[in-house]
Amino acid sequence: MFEPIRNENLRAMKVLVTVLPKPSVLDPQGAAAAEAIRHLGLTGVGRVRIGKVIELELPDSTPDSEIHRIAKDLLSNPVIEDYSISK
Amino acid sequence: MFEPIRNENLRAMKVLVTVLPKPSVLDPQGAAAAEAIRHLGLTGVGRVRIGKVIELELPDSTPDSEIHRIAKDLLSNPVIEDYSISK
Amino acid sequence: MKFAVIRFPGSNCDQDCVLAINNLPGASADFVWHKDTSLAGFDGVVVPGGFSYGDYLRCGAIARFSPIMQTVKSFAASGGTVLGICNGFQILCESGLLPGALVRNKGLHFVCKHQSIRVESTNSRFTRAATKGQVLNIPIAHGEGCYFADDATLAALNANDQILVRYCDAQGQINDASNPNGSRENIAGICNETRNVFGLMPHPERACDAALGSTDGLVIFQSLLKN
Amino acid sequence: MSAITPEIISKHGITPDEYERIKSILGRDPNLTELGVFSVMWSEHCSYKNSKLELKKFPVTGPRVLVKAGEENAGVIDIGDGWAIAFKMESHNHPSAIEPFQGAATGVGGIIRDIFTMGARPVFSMNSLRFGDIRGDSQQSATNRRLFEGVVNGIAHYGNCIGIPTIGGEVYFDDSYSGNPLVNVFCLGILKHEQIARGAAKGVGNPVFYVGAETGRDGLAGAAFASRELTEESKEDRPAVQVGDPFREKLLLEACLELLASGCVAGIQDMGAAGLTCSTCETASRGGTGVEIDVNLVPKRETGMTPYEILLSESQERMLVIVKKGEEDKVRAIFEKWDLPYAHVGVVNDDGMMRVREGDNIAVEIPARQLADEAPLYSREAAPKKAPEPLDLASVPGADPLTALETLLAHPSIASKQWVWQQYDHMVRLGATVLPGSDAAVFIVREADKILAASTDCNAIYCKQDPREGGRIAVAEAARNIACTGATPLAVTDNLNFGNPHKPENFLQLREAIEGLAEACRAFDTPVTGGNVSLYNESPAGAIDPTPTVGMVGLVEKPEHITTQAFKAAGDIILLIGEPGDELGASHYLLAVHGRKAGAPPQLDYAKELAVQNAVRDLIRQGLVKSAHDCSEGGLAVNLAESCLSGNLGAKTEIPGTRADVALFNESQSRIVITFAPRHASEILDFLKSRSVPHTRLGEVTKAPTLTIEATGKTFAWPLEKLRTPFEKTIPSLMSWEK
Ligand SMILES: Nc1ncnc2c1ncn2[C@@H]1O[C@H](COP(=O)(O)OP(=O)(O)O)[C@@H](O)[C@H]1O
Ligand SMILES: [Mg+2]
Repeated sequence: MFEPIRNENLRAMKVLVTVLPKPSVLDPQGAAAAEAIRHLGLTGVGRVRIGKVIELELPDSTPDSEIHRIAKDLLSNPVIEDYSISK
Repeated sequence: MFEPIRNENLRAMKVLVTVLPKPSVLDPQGAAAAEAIRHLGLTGVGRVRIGKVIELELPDSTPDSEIHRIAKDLLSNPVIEDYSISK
Repeated sequence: MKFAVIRFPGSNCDQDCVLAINNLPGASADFVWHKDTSLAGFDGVVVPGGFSYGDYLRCGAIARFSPIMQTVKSFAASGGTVLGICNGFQILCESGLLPGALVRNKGLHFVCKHQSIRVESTNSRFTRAATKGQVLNIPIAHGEGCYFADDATLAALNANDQILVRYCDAQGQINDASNPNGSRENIAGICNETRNVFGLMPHPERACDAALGSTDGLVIFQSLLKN
Repeated sequence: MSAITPEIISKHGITPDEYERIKSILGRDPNLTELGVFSVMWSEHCSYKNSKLELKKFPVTGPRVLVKAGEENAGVIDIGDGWAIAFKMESHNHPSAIEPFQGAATGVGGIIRDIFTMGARPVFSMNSLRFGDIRGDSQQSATNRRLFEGVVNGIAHYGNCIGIPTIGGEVYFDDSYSGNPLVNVFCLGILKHEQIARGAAKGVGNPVFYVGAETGRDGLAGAAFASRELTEESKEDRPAVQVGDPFREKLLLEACLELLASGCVAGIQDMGAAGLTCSTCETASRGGTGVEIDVNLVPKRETGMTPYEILLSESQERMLVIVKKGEEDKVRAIFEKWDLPYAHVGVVNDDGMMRVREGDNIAVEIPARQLADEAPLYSREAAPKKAPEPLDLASVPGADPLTALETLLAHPSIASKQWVWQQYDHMVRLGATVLPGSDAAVFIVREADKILAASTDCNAIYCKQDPREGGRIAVAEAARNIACTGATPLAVTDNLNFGNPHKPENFLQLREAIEGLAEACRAFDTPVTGGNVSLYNESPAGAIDPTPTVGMVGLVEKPEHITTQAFKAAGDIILLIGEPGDELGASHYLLAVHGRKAGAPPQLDYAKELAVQNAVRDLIRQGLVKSAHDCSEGGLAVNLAESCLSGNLGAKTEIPGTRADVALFNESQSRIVITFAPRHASEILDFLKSRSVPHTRLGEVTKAPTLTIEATGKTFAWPLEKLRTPFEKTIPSLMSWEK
């Protein structure tokens, strides 16, 4: 019911959707992380941005267009975020 | 303050640290997302895990060992999360 | 006037809204479950605060797909009154009923406190009982209340007089020091172009009883009840 | 199945004697799963084997007690008009040391479940926290800051999301907690008398349901983990870390309350420490029945889990529900409405056994009562008592009061905790009428139309110097805080945080503190309704200071009685109720200004304390008092500074005494400062005289924003801004990443 039972005949793939804040959006978490990294003694750190990554197990047959639909409608908010997909 | 000034003479690279909950650790966000994805009509979705991604601008010369140190000590909690690094 | 207070899984200011509204003469409120699809018999909708679906993924991202939200959209499209408070504001933005988005507070922490906001426009059914420039003391309680919209959207919001309330200090000054979360232009709440949908981060329902330190939230509900 | 070797037995924390006992209960050797089951049920965390004999010293009865300590998940107290409250405190110290955010979050989740398991709707939470010093650049203080930040975030995350306001608490910083923070969380719920739910498996033949999150391998045997010292290797105890899901718990809470209201439930029990094991054998033991379940039917998050893993898992947000036979469909409908996983996993039977099947195989068969209630009990060796060395005042150089007050206000333990409570949603549910930052929190419980006051207290320096006196004072101070709001104390929950009980000096502290608490609870007529014991709080540096935290709840009769600490109006008279005092031992002044934890703590006199508290409460009820503030850490000077700052008004005062630092900063007990309008002066003074309550007029509230204190003929003055900065900015600036 909750962990969907996947049909074991279908081959599954892992898809990674990476969602990062748009450059124009304030990213205080990224700024705080940059500061903390400097505190840990790593010099020369430039901009740090923090986003989300969503790892999906999907049937091999899932069309790319469907993955884009989900990434755009649900996993990211185009007003503030950009996403990219990797398999 | 927020946007550190980088030394423009140093070449910079982008490093992506991906932090995901360990497989045995409960991931309520992932479970909720999986449910929502199914609602959106994408069938056959297996496990979904949600983590964070940290995009770092670092000097080209930063040794890998340093990146690992930061990823382990600061960006992730090894007790519940695994990280991976890609450039 | 009868209000529907939508209950999503994870809503937690739903009861507070019902209590506050039922205490107003001439108003009443009832819960509507997120799996329902009808708003028949209601004159207005409140999308309350809380953590719908745990705020997982993004605040409001999952709630927007709830069955009731389709009905709320058509209710709004036909001119119905929709008020989104806190998480409700986030849901309205995610649903596209209001422009922009709410992101992590600049200070990174959840902030719960009394906050002054200034009424920027009384040209709405939500603020018509107030006076322009009036400073209201209304609590905020959010971790992701930093309002963001791109420059073009902001310009349009200003041009159309859609910014109904801004964060300010007790004297009504609007500046960085009086901005609790980093919102662009200190925006605390906006309405849509047709002025029947209003979302705000502060909680007017928490400012309707003197025992809680402020009754300034009443003016928003009184605006709605005023003919 | 592999044979049970002595190594396996000792890895389970079972002693050879205990193993013999297990064999005699079973009449055979246990299998590995059964050994695991015994090990968690007989861990300190679940069985209280090292503390139970001491806990029996607490007063647990009273006219208002509806459910006694130990009977159920939480005690229940009558508050009148058919309403009752259930409240309790619980620790999550060790999990928070390993993963502060999740450790604290799941602590909150656990205590909330304890409350709604009783049939009560949770209405507010509090927390009592201890960390090592957060000042300075050392690695250790950086770690302490990370723990502090993570714990507060975790509490905020869980409490805010589930929508239960966190309205109060306390935070202290002391190096004895470095590496071993204390995270004690409190929750209170409201219910009607007839709604009290029982954690008993009643009714042979009744089906047993599992509801809530799927079981995973997380938190395997956390109860056993909480019953050991923290070591470097503990960091490797990875499975012990659980992740909380407040969203799930919110659904579970609403579903369970709906379920209990439906009348379909014969018994209900949360799965906290020791998960499925504890909930099955405890419900069977309480019901005088047996419970049989099949682990194959349990909803699981992972594949290939063994019965051992399923039984010992401490996955969060799960409940066991004993359903009245025939009502299964109604129950299913409620779980489905709330989108919760559930399964019919077993049945109540009459043979007194906890029996666990894995399909056709029997994995566990143990007499439930012996497992749940007959754990071995130990009275450990206590070191001989020795009285604390009294403080030699001559050894304390008199510091400049001007800088000393600023130093005290800048001590993280005294400085404002706004940074903490502003992260907690304390306003949801429309009840917080006295917000955090005053003495006790005051909360309007809307559904019952009742007003409650609540406070958590423990001064661990006192307890370190003299655990008995420290225990007494913890109760007295909680009662005093409650009295200052205008409320009458009702009852107490406690959380006993101590070191390893096998060390005689630690066991002595435990025993002494319990006896002190027990005595004071009798004196204030506040029975103990339940609590928690957390032992083995040690880090490589040694045991923590003994910290027996008290959570007290009181009742405010009428809204107009609610009183806060803030000064209200210029011209009001400032009056000290109680004696000026002169005890400097174990004070924060000694610690913050002289770097010493020394001397005997102040001595509490119950008669004086009660006279002061009763007088203040009675004056408040006569409508004569504008502000009331109890004197604690930092003495009168800190007390006056706090009332000035929260009211944004000055004060012009004079404090009697022969040595300025003693006069300003002593921590003698039984003192409350009140203010009132000058026109009530004679009425108030006459009243105090008639009661023979000592009092001293200190001065008056001023519009000018300066605190002025005259002592020993000298005048000390602080513009409020000089006090506000250390008080309000210390913690935010220590915790800011923008350095
Ligand atoms: N310090 C204490 N004082 C009084 N009662 C206590 C104390 N510690 C534990 N108890 C009681 O012992 C019983 C068992 O508690 P506990 O094991 O903490 O419950 P849970 O299983 O919910 O953790 C409870 O009724 C609790 O209130
Ligand atoms: Mg319990």
